[in-house]
Amino acid sequence: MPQIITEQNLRNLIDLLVKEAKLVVGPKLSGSVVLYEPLTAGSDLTLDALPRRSSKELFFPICEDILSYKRENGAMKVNDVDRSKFPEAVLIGAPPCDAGSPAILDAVMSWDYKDEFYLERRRKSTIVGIACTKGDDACFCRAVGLAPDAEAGSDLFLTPLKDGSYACNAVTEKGQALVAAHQNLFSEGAGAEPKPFVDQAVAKLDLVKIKKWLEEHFEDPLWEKIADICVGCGACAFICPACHCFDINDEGSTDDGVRRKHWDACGFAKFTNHASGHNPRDVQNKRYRNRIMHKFKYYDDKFGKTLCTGCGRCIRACPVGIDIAEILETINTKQD
Amino acid sequence: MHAATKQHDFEPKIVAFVCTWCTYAGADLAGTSRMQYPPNVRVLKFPCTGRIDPVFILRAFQKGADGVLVSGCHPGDCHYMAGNFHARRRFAAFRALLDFVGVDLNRLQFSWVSAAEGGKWVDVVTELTERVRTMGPMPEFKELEHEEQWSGAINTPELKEAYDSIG
Amino acid sequence: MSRIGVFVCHCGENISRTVDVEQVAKAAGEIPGVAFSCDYKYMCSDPGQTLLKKAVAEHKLDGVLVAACSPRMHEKTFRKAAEAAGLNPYLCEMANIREHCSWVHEDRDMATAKAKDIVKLMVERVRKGKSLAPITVPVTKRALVIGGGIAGIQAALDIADAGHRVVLVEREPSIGGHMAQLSETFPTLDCSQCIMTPKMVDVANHPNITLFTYSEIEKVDGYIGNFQVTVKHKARSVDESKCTGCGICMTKCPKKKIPNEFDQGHGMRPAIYVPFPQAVPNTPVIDRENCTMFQSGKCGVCAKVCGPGAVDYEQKDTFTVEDVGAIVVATGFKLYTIDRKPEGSPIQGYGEFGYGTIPDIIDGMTFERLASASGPTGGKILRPSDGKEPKQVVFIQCVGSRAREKGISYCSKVCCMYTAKHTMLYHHKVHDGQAYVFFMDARTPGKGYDEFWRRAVEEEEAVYIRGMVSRMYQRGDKIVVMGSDIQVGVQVEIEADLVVLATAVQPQDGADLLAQKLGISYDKYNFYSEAHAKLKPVECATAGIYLAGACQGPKDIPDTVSQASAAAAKVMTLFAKDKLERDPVVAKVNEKYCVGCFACKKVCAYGAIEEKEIRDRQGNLIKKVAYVNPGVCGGCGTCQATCPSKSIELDGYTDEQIMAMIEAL
Amino acid sequence: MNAKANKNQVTCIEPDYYQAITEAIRKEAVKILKDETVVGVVGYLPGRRKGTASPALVTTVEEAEKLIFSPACVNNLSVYLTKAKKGVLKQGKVGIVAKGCDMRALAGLMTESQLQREDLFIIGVVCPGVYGFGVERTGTLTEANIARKCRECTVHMPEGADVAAGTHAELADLTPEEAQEMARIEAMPQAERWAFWKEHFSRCIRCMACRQVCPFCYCEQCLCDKNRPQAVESSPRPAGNMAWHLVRAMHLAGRCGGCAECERVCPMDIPLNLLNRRMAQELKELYDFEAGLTPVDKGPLNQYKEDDDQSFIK
Repeated sequence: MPQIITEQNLRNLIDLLVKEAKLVVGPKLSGSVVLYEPLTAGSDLTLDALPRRSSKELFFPICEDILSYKRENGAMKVNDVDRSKFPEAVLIGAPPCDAGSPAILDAVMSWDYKDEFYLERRRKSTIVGIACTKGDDACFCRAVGLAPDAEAGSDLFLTPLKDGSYACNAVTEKGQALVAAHQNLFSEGAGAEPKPFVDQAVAKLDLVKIKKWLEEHFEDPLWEKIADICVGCGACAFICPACHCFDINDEGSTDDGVRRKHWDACGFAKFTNHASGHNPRDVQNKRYRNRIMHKFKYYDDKFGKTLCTGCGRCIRACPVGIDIAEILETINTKQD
Repeated sequence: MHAATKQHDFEPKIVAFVCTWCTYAGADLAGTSRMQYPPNVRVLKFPCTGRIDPVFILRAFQKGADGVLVSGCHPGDCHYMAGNFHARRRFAAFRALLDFVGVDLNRLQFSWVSAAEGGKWVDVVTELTERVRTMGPMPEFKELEHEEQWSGAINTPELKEAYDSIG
Repeated sequence: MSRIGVFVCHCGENISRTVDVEQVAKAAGEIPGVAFSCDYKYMCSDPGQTLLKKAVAEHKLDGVLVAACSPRMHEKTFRKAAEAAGLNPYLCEMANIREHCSWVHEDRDMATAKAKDIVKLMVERVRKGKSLAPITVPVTKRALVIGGGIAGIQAALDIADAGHRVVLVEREPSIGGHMAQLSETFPTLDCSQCIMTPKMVDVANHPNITLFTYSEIEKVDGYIGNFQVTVKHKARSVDESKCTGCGICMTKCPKKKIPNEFDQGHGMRPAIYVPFPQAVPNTPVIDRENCTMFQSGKCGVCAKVCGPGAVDYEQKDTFTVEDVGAIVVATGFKLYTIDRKPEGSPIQGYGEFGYGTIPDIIDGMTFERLASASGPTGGKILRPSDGKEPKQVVFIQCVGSRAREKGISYCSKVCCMYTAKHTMLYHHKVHDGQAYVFFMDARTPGKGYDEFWRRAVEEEEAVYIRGMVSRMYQRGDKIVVMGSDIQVGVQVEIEADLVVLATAVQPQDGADLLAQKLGISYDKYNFYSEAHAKLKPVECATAGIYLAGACQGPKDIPDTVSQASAAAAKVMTLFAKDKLERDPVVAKVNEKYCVGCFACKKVCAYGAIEEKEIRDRQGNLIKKVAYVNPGVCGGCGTCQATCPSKSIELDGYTDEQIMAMIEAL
Repeated sequence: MNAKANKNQVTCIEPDYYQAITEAIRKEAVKILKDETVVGVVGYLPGRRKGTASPALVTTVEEAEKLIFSPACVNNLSVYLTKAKKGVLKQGKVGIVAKGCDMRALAGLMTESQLQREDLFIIGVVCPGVYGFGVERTGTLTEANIARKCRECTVHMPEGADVAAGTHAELADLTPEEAQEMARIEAMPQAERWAFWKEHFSRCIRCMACRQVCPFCYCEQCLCDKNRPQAVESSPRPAGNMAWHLVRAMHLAGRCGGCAECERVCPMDIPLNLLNRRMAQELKELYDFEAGLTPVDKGPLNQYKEDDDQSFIK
């Protein structure tokens, strides 16, 4: 029997979680844009627009300190950040294209090197996903194998119903625990009919075929044709739910400073710049090629997953109108 | 009789970017003339005000300056002919920018102090120091230094404390 | 990790009275990167310096900071000591804890705290400092002097006498300039030509001087010690190597009635001529615009009569490139023309004075020619219109000068004196004549000058009227001069036979164009600007170029000669060494990152920045970048503050040093 | 409300106008490619999504016939001549489609020795305006969907271009929203202004889109990418963000042509053009400098006058 939660109770749930001193993060109007930000009350929750940035930053902050250092009496004193103090968090109101990203990223973050910063935050968070009834011509989650009602990554999954309430499915134990702890806010019942989903402009892609083409076309005129206009900013990567590259920088002086980890993007010219001055990805189309290769080939090679959720953010934000869905469609229709 | 040294609650940090030919020499003259002024100022010597990049001023505020003084040769007296003229335009523009983003320009003083104007050096430094003293510490840039984007913030009180103990 | 030594000086009690030097030294020792610190009574003393040298060796120091007095006092001392200890002198700095701390603060705690901070900042500066090597620039010991008036002649002779080669370039056919035109000179009334022409001959005969007359500067490249100057030799139409100066061509030339410029148009000369009999060189030129041969192709008399066959109608302008190490600019002045507004000039004319329309209103230089024994009248004062001896002569001072409403606000400096001289010359030659002078002030600073002026007034009977002339017009054969006597407060009207205007001294025509070629600056009147009004009055801001004479501002002969000798002395100083050594605080370009926007070039006051092409091995142009000529760079660093990508950096004041200091605040 | 709605319907630019420009651009592009005046033309091609367009370098006649101009042609294409497509200029003359605001950038780049006029064939567009961000991208341009910068455009006519496509057409009497916003910010108490910008800058993620689309950010090594010394922290924290945006505004002062691309591309909606505009306004007031359509000898911060204002200096 599915659980039902009314919109009001959903907001009440947030209020309660905040009172429990949990970090509750959800879509919130921040200035003129909707962003995932800490909610201070249920009333902050804004579900009518896809946030500009993805929810990955809950696990993979834009910028975080790793350690600090100071030279004292000739010896360098290093202090690691105590990760055990990371807060318990609940991500609430993330559509499948955001909620699904940890399910993809967990693989790389716990591979040969375990990124304890990411993993500790992951362990301490519960994801409340929500089926997506919005969408525009940039959306293409179905094309990459996801769907507006995909539950991957969510601990608890909400489906908006026509009467404004939500059908809830506790996907994982964390989700069950969240419901169990606040059982009074949920009711049992069939509920109303679900809200319909929006049609998407991009047809389902044959990701196997695309990967095969990529394998065989590291060198191809297509790259120059589609990617020479890329101006090399990091907008696509930074707002992407799946991009996870970061840089580490020491800030301060050689004697006193902080080591910080922050987002990086393969579109930047300096991304692969070697200390020698040599840059293997010396022109922009090579950098853009890497973006596509990483998402649809390399990541699949290593982890059997596609590094894209089809949220369409990069399409909407690209300063020069590069459309990843269009590129995938082009590759999809190639014969050789 | 020495005047009793005044004790203040707040000792502002004043940074002065000066050219070596005029203002630095003017400050030397204040010294050789045994004039007295508040000890809050820290002088950084440049060949010419033309060398002073607005970034330095920004950086000084970020690193804790409560007031910044930029001082060089009077127009026409530049040892390098025109460095101060270029600096004058650069800083006129930079002031407008700082004002537009909400920085109180009372914390940023520009002056021409020649090698003969030890007295003017004392006046300029004293006035800026006392003005900034009444204004109190400059919070804006210092606060920014400690702020994080929410996702990178370690915002539980215990952790904050733990973190501060590191700092 | 650096190993810096910090030496804190007590300066007797000058520092230690207010600053706890022991504490400062102790705190310095705790700064990361400081390997040694101590305090000492007198760091600048011999034992102090020895202490420093010993510490460098014992503690293997790679940088030194002396916390003591102002670096303006002892930086050189300690850098020398550091160098003696084997360190690069630029890795030695001073923290000023005396002038900037102990002497200006009374509170011991606060002064000590400040001293510690100053030391901390300066340690960062030393730590991020780089070894710098002095820059040497080779010097071509050959000078160029532009202008062959008394200034240029004096400078050329002085330099040549010192044993250096000199190229003297004069645009007229003869050297001599304005001084050769003068009759007698104040305040001694000695004959100008008598003292001038021997010097001209000296120039011609000097083994170290190459004289180019009838020549102009076409182009100037290079920089101090290494200029390449292209000189244009205008076609003289007479082969200088063949001409013996016999003068037969001039006597036989059928075209003889051309107004002679040297006599201000009041004497006549032929189409092939030397400007005046004592001209140097004594080689004629053909004035092609007035020569029948050039205008109609028929004549050729001069060629026929010339024994050595020196006349060459086919001669063309030629160019030579002269390598010189220093340039003296001595282009002199011209007199203000008052009857019309010079084209494009903000300076207004004096149409109301009738100069140019009334023939008997002349300027001071014309009067000089009338009074000169070699002039068109043979030294008799005769007026131009009818050759009569004028019995009433009105002299008007400050015509153009000090007349802000006319566009010139400066004083021409020589007019008061030469007008007094004119009245005397007139009185000596026309005993029954009366001279009147309209003047605003009489400015007579100079040895014997005021005495001279008083003599004109008191002994030579010149009537001085303080006031301005408002209008002049012809009435019969008289010129009515209407003016006011402000001392008495009445209007004055004088019927004059001749009026002499002391018109303003202005830079020569084309002074601005020459300045642009040389890369030197000039004021709004086109007078050349000296590097410093008081302390560098003969240097230009552009290194290696010096000024002499009236091109820098109105001057009389003694001042001009002084300045010329001073400029020559500057050139000799430069030539005293084979190589120029200079402070290595100069800008350098990071060619990898320079994108060639040339903002640096636009703000460089020294013209030290050039455009340099970067090519690949095949010779294809990759990009253009900025290049700083270290011989020319003044070291102000304005370029670096201007460069958006910081691809240009001033050694000794690098961003890394400054940022580290700010970080240490 | 009604009156405003009506006004929007009255003052609008119909797709026909853009179609005419499109035809003119295609004709010209084909011509200069055919007669080999240029090696390529930088213009716009339609995007997959309705009401979008993308920059493109076309080198063949077939491609040139697909070029378009529509209100979706928002990009300032001059950025390609200093960055990604810099190499093309080495092969020969390049054609470029330029709106008035883009032409100011071209002029500025010529001032800064980055471009030579003779290397360019400028197809100027008599541009009535382009779409703003996050608006409805229908065929018609109205007050409701026009970009903020276009409301106060003074360079509808691309004077100095080799050819001009289009006739004079512009939306009349638009509310100068940016000027109003400027006035609002300037009227704020100082602390409020600080809060305003702090909030905006804190949101910055340092994706550098503002830098990358700017025609004037052509440095090969950006000051803020340098770490020895680190003048601007590279980490996307509020401190470094503030420093970055101030440095950016300062570096563009006296150079910015006002295309407002930085603001358009900012994924965090930071009103960056206000900073550029403030600097432009100051330089106009102090030194009577305005970015124009023709190159100048020196920008306002690369020159001086002896009698420049110094009322702020003691």
